[in-house]
Amino acid sequence: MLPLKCGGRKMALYTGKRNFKVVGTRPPRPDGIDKVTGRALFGADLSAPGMLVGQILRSPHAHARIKSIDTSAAEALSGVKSVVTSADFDKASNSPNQDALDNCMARGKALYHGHAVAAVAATTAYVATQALKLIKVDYNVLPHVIEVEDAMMANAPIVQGGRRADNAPDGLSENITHYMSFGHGGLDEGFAKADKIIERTFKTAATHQGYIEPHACLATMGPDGKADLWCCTQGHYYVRELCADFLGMETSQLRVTASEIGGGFGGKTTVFIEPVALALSRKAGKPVKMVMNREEVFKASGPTVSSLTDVKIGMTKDGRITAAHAMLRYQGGAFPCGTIEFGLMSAFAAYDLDAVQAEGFNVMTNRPRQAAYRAPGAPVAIYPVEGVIDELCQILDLDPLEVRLKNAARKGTKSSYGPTFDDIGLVATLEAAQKHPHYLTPLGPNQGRGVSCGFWFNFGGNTSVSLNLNADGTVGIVEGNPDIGGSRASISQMAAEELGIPYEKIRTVIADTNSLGFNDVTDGSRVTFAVGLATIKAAQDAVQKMCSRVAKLWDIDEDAVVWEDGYAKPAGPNAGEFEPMSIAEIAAIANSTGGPIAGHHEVNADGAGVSFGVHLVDLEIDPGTGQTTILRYTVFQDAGKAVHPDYVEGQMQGGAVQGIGWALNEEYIYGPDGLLQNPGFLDYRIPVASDLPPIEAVILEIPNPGHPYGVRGVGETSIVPPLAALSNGVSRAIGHRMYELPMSPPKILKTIKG
Amino acid sequence: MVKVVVWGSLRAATGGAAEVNVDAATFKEVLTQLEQKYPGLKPQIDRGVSLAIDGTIYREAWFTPVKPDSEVVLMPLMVGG
Amino acid sequence: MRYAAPDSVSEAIKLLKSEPGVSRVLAGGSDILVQLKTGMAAPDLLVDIKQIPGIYDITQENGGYRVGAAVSGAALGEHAGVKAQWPGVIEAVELIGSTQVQGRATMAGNLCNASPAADSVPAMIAAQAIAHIVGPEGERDCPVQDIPLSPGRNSLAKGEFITSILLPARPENASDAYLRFIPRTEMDIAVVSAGVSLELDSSGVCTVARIALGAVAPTVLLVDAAAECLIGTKLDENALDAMGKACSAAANPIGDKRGTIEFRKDVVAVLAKRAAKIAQTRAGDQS
Amino acid sequence: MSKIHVTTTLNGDQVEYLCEPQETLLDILRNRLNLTGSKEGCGSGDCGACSVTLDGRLVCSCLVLAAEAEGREIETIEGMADGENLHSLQQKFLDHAALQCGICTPGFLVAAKALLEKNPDPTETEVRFWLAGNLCRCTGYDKIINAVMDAAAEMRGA
Repeated sequence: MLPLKCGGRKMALYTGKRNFKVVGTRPPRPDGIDKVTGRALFGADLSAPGMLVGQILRSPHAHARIKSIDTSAAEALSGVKSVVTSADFDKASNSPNQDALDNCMARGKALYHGHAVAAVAATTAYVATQALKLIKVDYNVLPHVIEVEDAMMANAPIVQGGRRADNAPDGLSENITHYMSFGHGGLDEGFAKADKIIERTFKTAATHQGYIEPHACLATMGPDGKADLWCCTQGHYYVRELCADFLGMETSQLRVTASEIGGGFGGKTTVFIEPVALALSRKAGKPVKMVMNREEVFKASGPTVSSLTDVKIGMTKDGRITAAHAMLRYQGGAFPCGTIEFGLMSAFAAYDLDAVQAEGFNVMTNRPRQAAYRAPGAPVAIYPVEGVIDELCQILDLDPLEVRLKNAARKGTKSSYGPTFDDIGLVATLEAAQKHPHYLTPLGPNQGRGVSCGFWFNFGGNTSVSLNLNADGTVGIVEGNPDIGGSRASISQMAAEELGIPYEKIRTVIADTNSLGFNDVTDGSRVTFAVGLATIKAAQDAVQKMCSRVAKLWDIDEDAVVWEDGYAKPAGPNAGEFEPMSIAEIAAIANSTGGPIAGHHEVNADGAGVSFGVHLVDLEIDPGTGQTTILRYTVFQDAGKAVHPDYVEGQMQGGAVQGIGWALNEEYIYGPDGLLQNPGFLDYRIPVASDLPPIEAVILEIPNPGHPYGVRGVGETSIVPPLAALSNGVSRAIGHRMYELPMSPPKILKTIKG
Repeated sequence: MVKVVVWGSLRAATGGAAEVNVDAATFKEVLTQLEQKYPGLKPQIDRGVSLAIDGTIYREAWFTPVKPDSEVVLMPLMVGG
Repeated sequence: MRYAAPDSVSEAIKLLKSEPGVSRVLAGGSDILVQLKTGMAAPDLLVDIKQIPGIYDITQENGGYRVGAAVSGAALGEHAGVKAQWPGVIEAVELIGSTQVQGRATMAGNLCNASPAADSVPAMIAAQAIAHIVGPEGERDCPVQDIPLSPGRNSLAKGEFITSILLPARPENASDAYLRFIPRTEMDIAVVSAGVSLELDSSGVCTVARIALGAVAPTVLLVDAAAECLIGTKLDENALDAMGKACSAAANPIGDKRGTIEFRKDVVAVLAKRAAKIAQTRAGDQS
Repeated sequence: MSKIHVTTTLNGDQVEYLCEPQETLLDILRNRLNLTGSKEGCGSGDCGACSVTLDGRLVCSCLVLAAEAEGREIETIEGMADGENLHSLQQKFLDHAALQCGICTPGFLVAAKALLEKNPDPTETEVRFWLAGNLCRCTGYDKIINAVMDAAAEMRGA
């Protein structure tokens, strides 16, 4: 590693190739043994003495005014200790928080099938279930609206009044909460230059993140207003903010501890049951545990937007895109939802375009409130764009990768959402795909090959890290982002790298909200980037302190001590002759040289660096049944520096399979009554092991200039390309284009039969 | 003066201009100036915005310097994911 | 709810008969436990029949096999004799649920649950399987197709339950096959299914055919018109096409979240033809 | 509602508990016996996170009544390692990074162990179909399959 100068350094951003010792290796994860032996404690795994069981009563209607709620019979039932409704919560301090609260507990109106209406805490689950049956809710059932195109119509049932976007066009429903557009250049001139222009309409269904662990929490609140909350979440600081707001508490009085988290994918970035458990606990004066069942998970948490999108693209005979336009319509459930912004900004991000516009609406419907899902908004925006490009390639008889390369965004491209790209990896991923044996393998009958690009922004954000030097020279790292896919390993690796000590000498833990400064939610593929960056800086802070102690010991200038491979050394011959001191030696005498040594860093990190991916799929369609068999799948992704390549590959593979599910079978199915028909794993069909071939992951390391090790977020981009890759593959296999997801067998068979 | 690019649907607030000039040397000054010169932008700025400065997206970094020749692009606040 | 695990048939019948409220029989539990959890079923008494002697047995009987009511799919699939004689029934039973569900689910339970999409039922009907029923009025044998009445309802009287199912003997040159369509490769309920049982003569001409279709009507359909298309043929393309058309014509499915009417009518023909070919090959391989 | 007394063998040890008729084996494992390694992902036998073996047969413990365990032998994830020595499958899951969040991991391990006891030399396709009742949403299954194949090879060699 490069020797670090210890005095007054500024954070160096990426400075070119370096020889990593720990970063880039594949050590075992620190939580591994606990997770293979069943010891790891997830949301539902903690219990407290005297604990009650909390359960929620949910709306049987898609849309209904709540005229009254009579909880007296439930309260009278033996074993029931508290009952709460929306009346038991404070008004939230701002509009987004109020939406989160109203989603946790309906206020005045039930806005979707499964919307929480009341909750009980009782001595056993059996009593709680009986108590729910005794709560009498008098509903006035209202007309409902489910599909985005219906909800936009002027005469549509109004989901929530007063939420209409200021700039929504006249003649459309009050359900429109956002209208936005992005882009540059003259579309008319652009389309005039095209040899071929096509415009197509695409539809996608709402999907669910499908984490295997249902939402779960254990809340304890005493009469003194102090509370503790244990829960599975991607962001316990945000849980604290929301719960404190809804319960009228000061933040310091609520300590939130994040359990091990059994998957989130964006769906555990807000609250559902946590404030309810706290309110029940406050009223009952006892700990309350709440665990959603799977039906509740589907009905009341998570889903993505569904969409209806028109895309128009003009292309020259040789494959240059001359102009591109998209009109996106998203519904994100019964509350305003900003996911449309990401969709609009990402739709054309992969391409270098002179004339481009993406405009779109978000519309409210009587569905559950949308929650983020891996690259929120991007998969359903990029799917239609990649579909139209692929269809143009077929019409113009052009190679789909060639065309994408010809139009690919690269360093210096003015992106479709505004900024000019720095170093990005799209061209590298496309070239890697072109050269890969997968792309050159011949196809058999009823088989098709699909290609798609994908993109995600990646976030940085607020991050705090403490790095504590122990007396034996080992290091404890305290960070505040729930580890959703191996981040404790990669954080430990980066600390080991920076300190120059073995990985095994470090243990990284996730702190509760009282034990460390604020951290943003684990989202936007930010953790390895931002927590990694803060960890490196915390390590540098500790190194500086260690060097300073050594300088005092040697009685030389602080600047004359350098840090190399875990040792403090004299900077050069002029600094004097001293035996290098190891971290363990420095730690052993820390109490005598000034006290404990710890490094810290707090930052709102920027410079995350965008990420691109290209997916290739070979598939075969059974012409008799319309069933799709995936034969081969390869993911190419620009990962920046891969800190722990196993987990980078895991993100690429896992995202790809979620995208495959989205493309083929997953969907929220509603009946004409507005009720969700498939709230379970049986009929919400996520991919199973036998549905899939091996997923090959090809990591390309195009360093992110904004991170000292060149790290980029890798978690989200991989869910984006499968939607179009599969759609394009199926379309090529059957000789007819598909314009709707999921491509369930009945739809494919119908398309085959014309 | 710094040139700031605003996205399509905000141009109603800038008299149709895709680019506006403000007298600013930092992230915060850009926003303050935008609000003052184009009050129609204030609701969006209050809801939250990011600024892409020379290709890097900054979410809330008030003191980030902006040079006269910087490429500055107004973007929605990047949250959730 | 009360739970009882009697150790004799007579005790089980007595419990079931004397229960004034709703009673249900528990074998593998893969349906009833889900129904309990969702509130779809709320019996007052659950009678676990798995302590009854012989209930786990598979025995040879007159050249066929008698399969106890508590024999799980996994256990049945391990029985080489049944598998050789009735490969279609075995493959149908093995398609019920996951490996985990296979550890518990039974043919008898699959039958009594009376779902039109039950995997083992078309294969059993094609196989002319006979259920052995015990009850307050004594014992009786009943063809399996007479047990499901409509989705979720069966013909067993109060106090009755199945103790075993007989898969009868087969002549030479006879075999069966079962295919179902699901959107994934596992873990789904059949969208459409077809069980085909064939007997061939020494020259390969079909002499007996039974074709049973699942998930295309309120109960499994045994389609004689389809079978007739195969009898007297060597299952040439024309015969298979005619059989497929007869299946589509007989199918009277609903459209729901699992599949459209059009899809079910189309695919049932495809599956019946494919299953018939497999059964033919298996029967031919025996000679 | 009177409780039922059950005596059973759990991970080799005799265990007694009282259960209510509607309680599942999973409820008892998690809430009464404090063995929270078996997870409840769906409660309907569709995810496999609660996999255990009952008299050697792989089952979903959410689809077994606690009362049914009388006189049976139950093995859970907690009984898989021999003291501080991990089972080959557990070690291979770590070596191959076959887990991300880890919630499905106990179920996969119990199911994979049952497979290798029945079939020590499965093909990749056999592994994929055997494990189709275990849902994983993080990994795309790739590394899980590799880990099981590698463990099978190691166990055959050992």
